Amino acid sequence: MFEQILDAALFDSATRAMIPILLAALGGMICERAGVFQIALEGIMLAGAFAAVAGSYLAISWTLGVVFGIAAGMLISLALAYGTVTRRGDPIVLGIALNLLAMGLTGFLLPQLFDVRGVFQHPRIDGLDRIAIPVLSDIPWVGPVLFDNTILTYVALLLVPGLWVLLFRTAIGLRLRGVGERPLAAETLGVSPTVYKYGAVLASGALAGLAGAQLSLGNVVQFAENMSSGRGWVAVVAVMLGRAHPVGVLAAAALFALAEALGFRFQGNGLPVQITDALPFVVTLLALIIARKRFARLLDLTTAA
Amino acid sequence: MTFELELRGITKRYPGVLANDAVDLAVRPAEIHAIVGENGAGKTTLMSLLYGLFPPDEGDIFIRGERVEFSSALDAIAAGLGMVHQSFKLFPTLSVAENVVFRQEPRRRGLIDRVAAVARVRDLADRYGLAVDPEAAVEDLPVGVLQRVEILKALYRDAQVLILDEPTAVLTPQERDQLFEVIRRLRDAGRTVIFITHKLGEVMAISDRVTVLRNGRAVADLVTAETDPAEITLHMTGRAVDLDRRAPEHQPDQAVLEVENLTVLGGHGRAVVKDAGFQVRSGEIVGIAGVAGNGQSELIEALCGLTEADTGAVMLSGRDITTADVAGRRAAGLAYIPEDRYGVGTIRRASVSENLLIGHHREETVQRRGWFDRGAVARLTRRLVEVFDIKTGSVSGPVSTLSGGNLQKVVVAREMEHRTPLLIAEQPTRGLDIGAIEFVHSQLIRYRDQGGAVLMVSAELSEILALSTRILVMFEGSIVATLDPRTVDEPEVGLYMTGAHLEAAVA
Amino acid sequence: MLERVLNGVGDMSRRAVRSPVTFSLLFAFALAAAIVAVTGGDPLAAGGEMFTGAVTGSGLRNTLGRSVPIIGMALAVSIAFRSGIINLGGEGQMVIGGLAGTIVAIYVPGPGYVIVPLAMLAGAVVGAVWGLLPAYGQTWLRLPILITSLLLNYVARAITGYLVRFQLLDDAVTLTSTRQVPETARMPKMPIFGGVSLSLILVIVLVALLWMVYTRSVAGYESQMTGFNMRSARYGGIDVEQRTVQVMVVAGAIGGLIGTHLIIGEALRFIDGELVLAGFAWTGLLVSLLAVNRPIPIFITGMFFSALQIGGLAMQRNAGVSWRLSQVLQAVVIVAVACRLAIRRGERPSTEVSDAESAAVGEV
Amino acid sequence: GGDDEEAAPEGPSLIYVTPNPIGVNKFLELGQVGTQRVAEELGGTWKTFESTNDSDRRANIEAAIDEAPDIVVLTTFTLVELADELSKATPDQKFILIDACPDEPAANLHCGVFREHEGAYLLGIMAGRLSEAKEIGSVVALDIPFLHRWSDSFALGAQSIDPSINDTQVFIGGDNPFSDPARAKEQALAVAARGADHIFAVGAGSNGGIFEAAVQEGFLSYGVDVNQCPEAPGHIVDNNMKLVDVLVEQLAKQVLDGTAGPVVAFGLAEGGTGVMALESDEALADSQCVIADHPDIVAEVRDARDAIVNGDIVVPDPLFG
Ligand SMILES: Nc1ncnc2c1ncn2[C@@H]1O[C@H](COP(=O)(O)OP(=O)(O)OP(=O)(O)O)[C@@H](O)[C@H]1O
Ligand SMILES: Nc1ncnc2c1ncn2[C@@H]1O[C@H](COP(=O)(O)OP(=O)(O)OP(=O)(O)O)[C@@H](O)[C@H]1O
Ligand SMILES: [Mg+2]
Ligand SMILES: [Mg+2]
Repeated sequence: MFEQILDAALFDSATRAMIPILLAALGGMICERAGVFQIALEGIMLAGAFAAVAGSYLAISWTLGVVFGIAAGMLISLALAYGTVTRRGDPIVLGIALNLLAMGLTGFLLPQLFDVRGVFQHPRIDGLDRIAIPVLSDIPWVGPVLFDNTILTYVALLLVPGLWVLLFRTAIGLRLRGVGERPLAAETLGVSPTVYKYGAVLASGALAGLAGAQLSLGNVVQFAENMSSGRGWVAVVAVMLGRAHPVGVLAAAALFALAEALGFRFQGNGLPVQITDALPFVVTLLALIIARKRFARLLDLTTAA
Repeated sequence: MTFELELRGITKRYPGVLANDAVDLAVRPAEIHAIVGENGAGKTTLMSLLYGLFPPDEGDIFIRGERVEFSSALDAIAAGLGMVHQSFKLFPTLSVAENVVFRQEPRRRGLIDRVAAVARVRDLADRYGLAVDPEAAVEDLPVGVLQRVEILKALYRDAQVLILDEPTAVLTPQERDQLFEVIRRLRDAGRTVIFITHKLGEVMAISDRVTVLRNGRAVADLVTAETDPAEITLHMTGRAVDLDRRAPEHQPDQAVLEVENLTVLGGHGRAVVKDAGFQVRSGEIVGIAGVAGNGQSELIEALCGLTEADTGAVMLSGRDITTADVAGRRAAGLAYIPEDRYGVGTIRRASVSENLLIGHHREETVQRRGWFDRGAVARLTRRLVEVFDIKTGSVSGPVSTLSGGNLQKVVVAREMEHRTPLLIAEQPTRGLDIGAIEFVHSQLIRYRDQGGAVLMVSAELSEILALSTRILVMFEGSIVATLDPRTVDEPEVGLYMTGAHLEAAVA
Repeated sequence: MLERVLNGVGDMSRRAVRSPVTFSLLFAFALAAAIVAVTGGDPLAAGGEMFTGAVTGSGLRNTLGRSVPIIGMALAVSIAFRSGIINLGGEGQMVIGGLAGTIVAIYVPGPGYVIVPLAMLAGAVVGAVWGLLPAYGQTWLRLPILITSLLLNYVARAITGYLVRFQLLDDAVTLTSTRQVPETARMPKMPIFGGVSLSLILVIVLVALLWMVYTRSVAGYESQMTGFNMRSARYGGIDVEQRTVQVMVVAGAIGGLIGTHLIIGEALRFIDGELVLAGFAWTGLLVSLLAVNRPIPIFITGMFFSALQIGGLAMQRNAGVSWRLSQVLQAVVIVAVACRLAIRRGERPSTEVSDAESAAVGEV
Repeated sequence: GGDDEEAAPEGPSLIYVTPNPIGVNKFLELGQVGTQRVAEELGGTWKTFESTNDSDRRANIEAAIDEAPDIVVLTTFTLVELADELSKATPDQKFILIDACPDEPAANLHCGVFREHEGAYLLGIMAGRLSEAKEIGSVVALDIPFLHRWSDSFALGAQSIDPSINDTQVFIGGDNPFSDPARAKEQALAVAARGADHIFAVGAGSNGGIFEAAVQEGFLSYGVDVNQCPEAPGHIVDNNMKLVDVLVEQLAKQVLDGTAGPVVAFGLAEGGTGVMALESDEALADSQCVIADHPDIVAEVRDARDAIVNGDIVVPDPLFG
């Protein structure tokens, strides 16, 4: 039974499930560090997925698709940034409303632009190719799982150390964290919280847009209504579980994705779908309980409504 | 002559308040310039305008003779100003060095050069005698050190003019003396210091000149050497105030609060209060003196039920309240004026009346079976506002618009109204002006004279000496001395506070 | 110019015109009209259909009917939000409470006047228990309710799905569904506007009750103070933990009530996954936030959103404009209100320091 | 949308009400096609009221009844309760309900149901012949009895060829089972990783993901409702087709004539369900389906169809079996 469950394809599947979540969660992490509560990831991802497919279809090029995905993500996050930073609106209200907006707009535009309902699949849509990295991809087990993937997979994985350096070793990162912790203190030193918060929210939009592009051009090559299907919410949880640390976020996303991929496998072995569906969420809850000592600060953040 | 800094006709209006009214201020190079005034006189506002935090409605600012217009603090920093705010503007989770170099980080290959940052901060600290560990996380540091970090921040930015807003409010005499040392050293190095305070003794001790604000206007510009506290007070208040009042004799009665072997563990598992034991009797004020960060706050929080004690027993009026929660302790007869009136004592987003109700809201007089008697609530708040002369537009308006002094009155009024056997007062007059201090002191004494027991924590040694029947000194979590205020003076208490008696004993 | 025109009007109407809500509505409708026009539709016709579809004939009944879950879920969420608890678990509480109520309605025999209240009670109790889990998670384990309540939604869905699939399945039908609620155990309809569920009265009673509680009770005061500043509340002798638990129990109970109503009053069968489709928990959440957690504004806003949704359907039916546009419209209204956009230019929201900020910076 | 403006007033009027957005389901789209065809053939008018959730459905059906068209066309089981209740409440309004029927339908309610399991069984025969691994599977949107008509019957057909064939069924689930191609793709890959080389895609809007998995892993797949072979030529063997449009059309005309009975069942015999292999040779050749390359299996499938039609083979209905 176990050889049927634990094989390279499982980790392959987990990696694919992880990447969109990871990309979006890294975006959420940047926002969290800048002191903006980002729960529009679900909607941004959906808009990114839609725009990526649209762009790829129009230009028959995944590059443009990815650019479109990023642009759409940034556009929505611009609304979030304006609302929360400039107008000091409630980020929770805005986030949920923008999720709704993305759902409505993509659903509205799909038939308007492509004359199809529900699902848009077309040979013109240029998907992200798998790029096998020479040598590395030949490593048994790890190679095919990690080093034979789409470009956005590599981007996501490289962003983990990249964002770590950015946050903890560069001036920008120091200022960003400062802004997130004490905006007034940063302001008195001439670091504009507005600029940094805008930057963080836009960056999260770009990343969640990329997450959408990976979903609709990488994981599959098509768009389906509401295809983000809760992955953005999972990313929100991953930011918290990973305590807004790049490595923590990676671990949280990986844990969730692995539990999901395992769930698919267990289903094949006869476990009811109702149980395997809940598996990743239960595993996340358990992880929260195990790691609970670390959440005292988080609790303060999330209960100051 | 060219002034280092000159303000002309500065006016700033808030809705309904003229915070600064055509204020002129001239500060000479390499002088220590004190600014004094009652609460709400407009000191903080004036400094904020000077520092570019917001623009004045009218008036001009000149630096070394040149007219400047600051659109942000950044411009002020670039013009050589540095400000240590009344409430510190530090990043708790960042290190001292990171706080200091923030936005002017030394870099190497695009990354922050952390070694250089630490080295520079250490260098600077050594030069001006500011003892700090550049690598410590700010959230772990006591206030006195935080202030040094703030000063380092300004110096790191090469501030020619350093503005200190009520810097001594949180310091012990020793720390204050160290600060004065630093300030003099800065002046001798050619820098200018603007120093806001409510304490005239400090004005006399450190400043070269003093400007007095009253109701938003600059009413006097004096040379310190040519004036005296009485004159300054007259300018500030328009009347004479007698501060030098000793507590009248009074005979304490039986014990109200009994604390035995109380130990409190801090976040890191270290004991922050060690084996504390003492009594407070009715009709007495027990003052706790200590350098901030030596366990006074933790002791008080444990007594009030805000944190849990690890071991020990607490009795209130003969009842064991060791395991009771806040509500239980309040019901057993305790009222508490907390040190942090913004974060704990009041609720910013609630109205004045809602704030006055905190802790009274379950009393039979204002509610019945969970439903408020709205008339009774209104009567209660109206009475408190009147008796304590709280200056507020409307009791249903937000409490956040009150000045610091009036905010403190809300807390004092509310807690005294409980008429409990025990009143715990933590830093009851911090940051208040002379008039307000006088008022709070008289209230504490009235409370005592009516047979109440008062446990008071204060960083203000003069206050402790003036009011206390007995003084407990805390050092590193332990009560190291019980002193009689009639037989000690400030320097002596200060010695105990810094643990010097221990060193003496060893030697 | 605008100023002079406005000066003629009374102060009340001037304020109404300048209010961010008015502007947000105008803005959202204008945007929607522009979208309709750009995509080749007739904005006026679409708007007309939307309006008449929401307030006439069966549309009015449906607007009133749908307002029940929207307002109900908004009230549930308002209770939590007022105390500073971000409860995103309304959906789970609704679903699992709804199934409990359904089970009682289907399997407990008895006359309607006993079974209907009993089913509602069962829904409320189980919803409350589901609300308790994240509450205890926060008070015992220090896990933020925000995350746990969200995650528990999925667990609730899985549990109900499993029960319906393997325990309660009606094998006479082709979906994963329970049996139909027997005629006697259904929520009665009132003979007004062609049959509006009795639950509307329940919701109105809840609005009145919560208004009383919020404005004049000790519990309401304590919750609000806790929501404003937890540290001060604790200092004032309020048992914040106990309040958290109570609040989540009440919020969960209302969620369970609404879930039960949706089955025994509307769908009549618990079909796996159907209860979450309409997103009432989310709509309710937005309504509550827009209404700043106050019961009477919640009632009005809830009715409005219900009308928007029902009117959106009519617009799609009769003007050929996708219902998706009504979704866009709702979202834009909320975004605009959340941004507090107002007609008066240059007006900025206050830059008051938040409690958290002042508490943390404080006067250390 | 409709075209009531230009329609001749004497033709019939029809309103088609769906329980879900049409997009996610080809089946719902076919219902609309059928409705439209009837209206246009007879010079009448038609409209579609698209619902998204439970409470929209009632609003839409009631709005349809308010307009009093000649026929209200409803689809899927989801609407069976409402159809029952509202047809009894408005005896003058005629209804068609596709895919389900209440126990005792009112006289004004006419049902049309399919025997989808028959077509799925034929697909199973193809898989039984073609599978080399002797491992097959289905990726199904939801674990609901209705969809087991597809998956269970597919397995049964394959096992009728070789009883040793092993079957795995997985369900897409999640937030959005009918429209989550990414999740469906992973599920299909998980089944393929177990060794399955023939996987039935019963995921409606999620099917695209399963076909992508087929292309990527090289297994063969099967589509539903319409000919989906062109979505992944060379990787889709055949489809379990459901001629909803034909059923709606026939039933509507009968209702208008007054000849409709309470229930019509559409299976292989009536030509209401089927697979591409049963189509004309030209249509099959153009279908881009893999089965077109296997004339021997096509012949076998056609024989099986005949056997089912004349009762030699009885395909049990997983719903009521
Ligand atoms: N942001 C503001 N909005 C409205 N009024 C304000 C604001 N800031 C200050 N004020 C008012 O302006 C006046 C001057 O306040 P300011 O803080 O400058 O006084 P201060 O001299 O620093 O007093 P303190 O001794 O209490 O620190 C006060 O009446 C105060 O209430
Ligand atoms: N949003 C506001 N609206 C009105 N007044 C405000 C506001 N924020 C602050 N103030 C007033 O501005 C002044 C400066 O605020 P700050 O927090 O420094 O208190 P403070 O008066 O200096 O306190 P203290 O007297 O304890 O030193 C206070 O008088 C305060 O009441
Ligand atoms: Mg001040
Ligand atoms: Mg002050």
